[in-house]
Amino acid sequence: MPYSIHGPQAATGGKGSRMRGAELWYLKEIFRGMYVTARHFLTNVFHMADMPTLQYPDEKPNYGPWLRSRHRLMKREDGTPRCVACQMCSTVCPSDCISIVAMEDDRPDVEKRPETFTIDLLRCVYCGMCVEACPCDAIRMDTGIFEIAADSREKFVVDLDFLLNNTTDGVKP
Amino acid sequence: MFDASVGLNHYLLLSVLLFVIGVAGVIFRRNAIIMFMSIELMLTSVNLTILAYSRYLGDHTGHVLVLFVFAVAAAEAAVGLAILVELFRKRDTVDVDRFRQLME
Amino acid sequence: MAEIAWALGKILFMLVFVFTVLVVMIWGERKGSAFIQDRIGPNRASIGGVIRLGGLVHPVADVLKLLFKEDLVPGAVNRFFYTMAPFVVMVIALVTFAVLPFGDAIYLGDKVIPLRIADLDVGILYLLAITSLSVYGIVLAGWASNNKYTFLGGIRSTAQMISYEINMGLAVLALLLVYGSTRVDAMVVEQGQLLFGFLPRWGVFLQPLGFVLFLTSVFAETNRTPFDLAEGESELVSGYNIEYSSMKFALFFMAEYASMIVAAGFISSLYFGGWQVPWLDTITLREHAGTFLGVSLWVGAVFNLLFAALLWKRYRRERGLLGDRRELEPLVLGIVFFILALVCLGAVVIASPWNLGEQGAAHFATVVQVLSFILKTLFFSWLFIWVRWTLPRFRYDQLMKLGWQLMLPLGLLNFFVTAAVVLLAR
Amino acid sequence: MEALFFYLFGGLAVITALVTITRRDAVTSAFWLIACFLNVAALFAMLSAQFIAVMQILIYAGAIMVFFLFVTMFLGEPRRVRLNRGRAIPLISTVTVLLLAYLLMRITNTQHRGFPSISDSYGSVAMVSRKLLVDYVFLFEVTGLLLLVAVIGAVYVARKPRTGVGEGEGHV
Repeated sequence: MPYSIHGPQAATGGKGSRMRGAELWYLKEIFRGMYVTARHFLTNVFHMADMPTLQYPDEKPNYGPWLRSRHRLMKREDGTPRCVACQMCSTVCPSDCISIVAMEDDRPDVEKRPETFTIDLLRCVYCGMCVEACPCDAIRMDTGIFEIAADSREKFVVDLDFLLNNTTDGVKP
Repeated sequence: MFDASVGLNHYLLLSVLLFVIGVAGVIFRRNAIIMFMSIELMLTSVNLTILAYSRYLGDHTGHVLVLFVFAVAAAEAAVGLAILVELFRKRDTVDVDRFRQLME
Repeated sequence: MAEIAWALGKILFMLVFVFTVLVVMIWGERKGSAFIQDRIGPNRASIGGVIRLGGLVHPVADVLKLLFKEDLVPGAVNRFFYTMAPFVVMVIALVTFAVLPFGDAIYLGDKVIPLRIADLDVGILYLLAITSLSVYGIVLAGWASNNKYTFLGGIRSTAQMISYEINMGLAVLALLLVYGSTRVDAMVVEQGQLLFGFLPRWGVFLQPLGFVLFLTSVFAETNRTPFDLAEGESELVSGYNIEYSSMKFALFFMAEYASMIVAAGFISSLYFGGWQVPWLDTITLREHAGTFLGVSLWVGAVFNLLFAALLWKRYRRERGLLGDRRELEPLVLGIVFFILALVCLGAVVIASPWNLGEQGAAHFATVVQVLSFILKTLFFSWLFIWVRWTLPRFRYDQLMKLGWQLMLPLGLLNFFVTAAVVLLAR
Repeated sequence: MEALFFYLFGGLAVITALVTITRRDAVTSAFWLIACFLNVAALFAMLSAQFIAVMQILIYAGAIMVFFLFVTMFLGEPRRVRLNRGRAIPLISTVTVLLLAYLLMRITNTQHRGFPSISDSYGSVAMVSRKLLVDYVFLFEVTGLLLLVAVIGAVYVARKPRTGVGEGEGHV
C-alpha cells in the first residue's frame, strides 16, 4: 500500500493545527498503520530466509575485483620481492604511510631491492595511488581483506615480510 | 495504656502527634509550599481521629465525613497552589514573609 | 498455616509468571521490531554455542551483563532518592498484581482456593490507587538525578499521568456500573455468560468506547509509545533514566515491562473475560474435560511432529553453511519437539479412556482457565509492542489535547450513557 | 500482631512527618509527606476503613501530592532554610505546647478503650457508599459543586496573564 504523506491527513497540520472529527482520534490511520506493520511482521516470520539481511561474519559481501583492500607485495619467480625500491609509491602516497629503505642488490639485472618496506595501515587511506604508480607491478591491493583489526597500534605497521606473504586468504595482521 | 491490644487512645495519641507536627510546620516554616503540606498533614491527622472514633462507635458516618474532608483538601490544594503560582509569578519567591503588601 | 503457604504459592506463581513473560517480552520487542522493520534481529547469543532459540538467550545475557556492570552513581545526585527510585518503580509495578485473578479456583475436596492473591473489597479501586502512585518512581528518578533532561522527563510524566488517570478512572467507573461490583474476580465471573446467546459477555462488547478509552489511558500510564513523552529520545536523550546504569537501569527497564504485563492482565480481565474461556464455562469444561484433554493432546502431538519435521528440514538444508556447532540447533530443537510429540502420544495412550474423575476434571478446568488468562495477557503484551513499532510519538500538546479535550468528554459521555442504560435496564 | 503493625506504621508516620517539616527544599518534603500518607493509609486500613485507605492513596498520595510536586518543581524555589521569626511565634508555640500537653494528659489519663468487634462488611465500599449516597447525598452533591468551583477558581487564578495594555509582560 503506497503511503502518501500528501494525502488529506497532511493538511491537518495547517490551518492553526485544528483537527476535526474522526481525524482527532487518528483511529483510521492507527488501524492502517497496524495493518502495515502486521503484514511486514507476518511476512517476515513465515519467509525468514527471504530477508535481505546479510549474516555478516558468516556471509561476506562480494565486492568484486575493484575493491581496494589490504596491500600485498608481489614476488619474483625466485621468491625475492619484485619491488625495486624506486620510492615511487611512497612519493605518491597522499597519506605518507609507506616508508622504504633501499639496499643494493647483488644480482646483475637488479639494481636495488627494499631492505625494509613498511606500511602504516592506520594512516593508509586505501586510495590505490601506490598501485597506479608502481612501475613494475610490485604492489597490489587485491587481497580482498577489508576487516583490519588488531589490539595495538604497533601491529598495524606491517613490514616487508608480512606484505610478501599477505595472501588473499585473509591472514590477520 | 501500653498493653498489647491497640485501642482508641493509641490512635488519638498518634493523631495528636501528627497534628502538632503539622502545626509546627505551619508556624516555623516560611516556605509557603511546606506550610501547605503541613496543613494537609493536619487534615490527615484529623481524618485519623474521625476514623478511629468511627471504628470505636461502629458507625459509617465518620467515613463519609472523611470523604468530604478529602474533597475539601483537594479543593484547598487546587486553589491554594494556584494562588501560590500566581504569587510566584509576581514576586519570584514562595517565602511568606515577602508577601507583606497589605502591611505597607 | 496452609493458607499462608497457598498465598505464598500464588505470589510465587505471579512472580514467576511476570518475570518469564518479561524475558519473553523483551525478546519479543527486539525480535518483533526487527521483523516489522524487515530485519532479522538478535540471534547471536547462544548457550554452549548451540542453542540460540532465535535470540531468546539475549535478554538473559543482557541481565547477566547488567548485573556485573559497575554501579555508577553520578556525583551530584540526591543519593537516597536516586537509589530508591528504581525500587519504587519495580515494587509498584509488581504490587498491582495482588487483585488480578488468574484463574477460577483450585478445588481440593471441599476446600476452595481462589486464584488471586488478595481478597480486597475495594478491588479495582486498588488498581487505580496503585497506578496513581506509579508516577512517583519516575518523578523521583527524574528529580534525584539532578539533570535537566531527567527532570523534564519527570515533569512531563507527572502531568501526563494526572491527565490520563482521570480518563482511566472514568472508563473503570463505567465498568463498575455495568458489572455492579468493585471486585475484579466478580467482574471476571460476570463475563462468563453469553450476550444475545452467541457473544461472550465481555467488557469490550458492553463498553466498546470505554475499552478504547481504557486502552489509550493504559498506554499513557505505562509510558509506552505513542505516549512515551517521559523518555522522548529525540528530545530528552532518554528521559528520566539517563543517569542510571547497571542493575538500577535494568530495574527501570524491567519495571516498564512488568507494568505492561500488569496492564495487559487488567485489559484482559476487565474487557476480555480474564480467565474465562469464551463459550466454555467452568461447568462445560469439567463435564467434557476428558474429551478436551484428548483433543488437545492429539493437537499437541500433531503440532510437535510438524515442528520437528520443519526443524529437521531446516537442519538438512542449512548443514555445512555455518561451519560450526550452531548448525546443530535445529537438530537439537527438532529432537526436543519430537520427544514432546512422543510424550503427547504416550499421554493419549495412557489417558485413552479419558475419564479424569471429578477432581481431575476440576483441575483440568483450572489449568485451561489459567492458560486462557496467560494467552490473553500475552496477546495484549504483544499489542503493546505492536503499537510501539507502528505509531510515532505524540507531541506534548497533542497528548494534552487528546487527554483533556477529547477523551475526557467522551469518557463522561460514556459514563452517563452507561449509567442511564443501567438505570433503565434494571 | 495488630499492636506491632500499629507501632510500625504509627512510628513511621510520625518520623516521616517530622522529616517532612524539617527538609530544606519542598520537593524532598513532598516525597516524605507521600511516605507519611502511605503510612496513614495503612493505619486507615487497620481501622477497617478499606475504602478510605484506598481513597487516601488515590486522592492524597496519588493526586494532591502529585499536584504539589508538580507545582514545587515548576517554581524551583530557593534552597535555604528560613525559619519564621515573627513576634507572635513564642506565644503561638507556647500555646501549642500547652495544648499538646493538655491533650496528651487527657488521652493518657483515660482508661483503655478497646475497639468493639464489628461485622466483616464494615468499611466496605457498599456500606460507605450507601451512607454517602443515601443519607448524605445532598452534601455529596454540594461537595461536587465545591470541587467544580475550586477547579474553575484555580484555573482562573493561575491562568496565563493575557498580554494587554499596561501588563508589560510581553507575550507569555
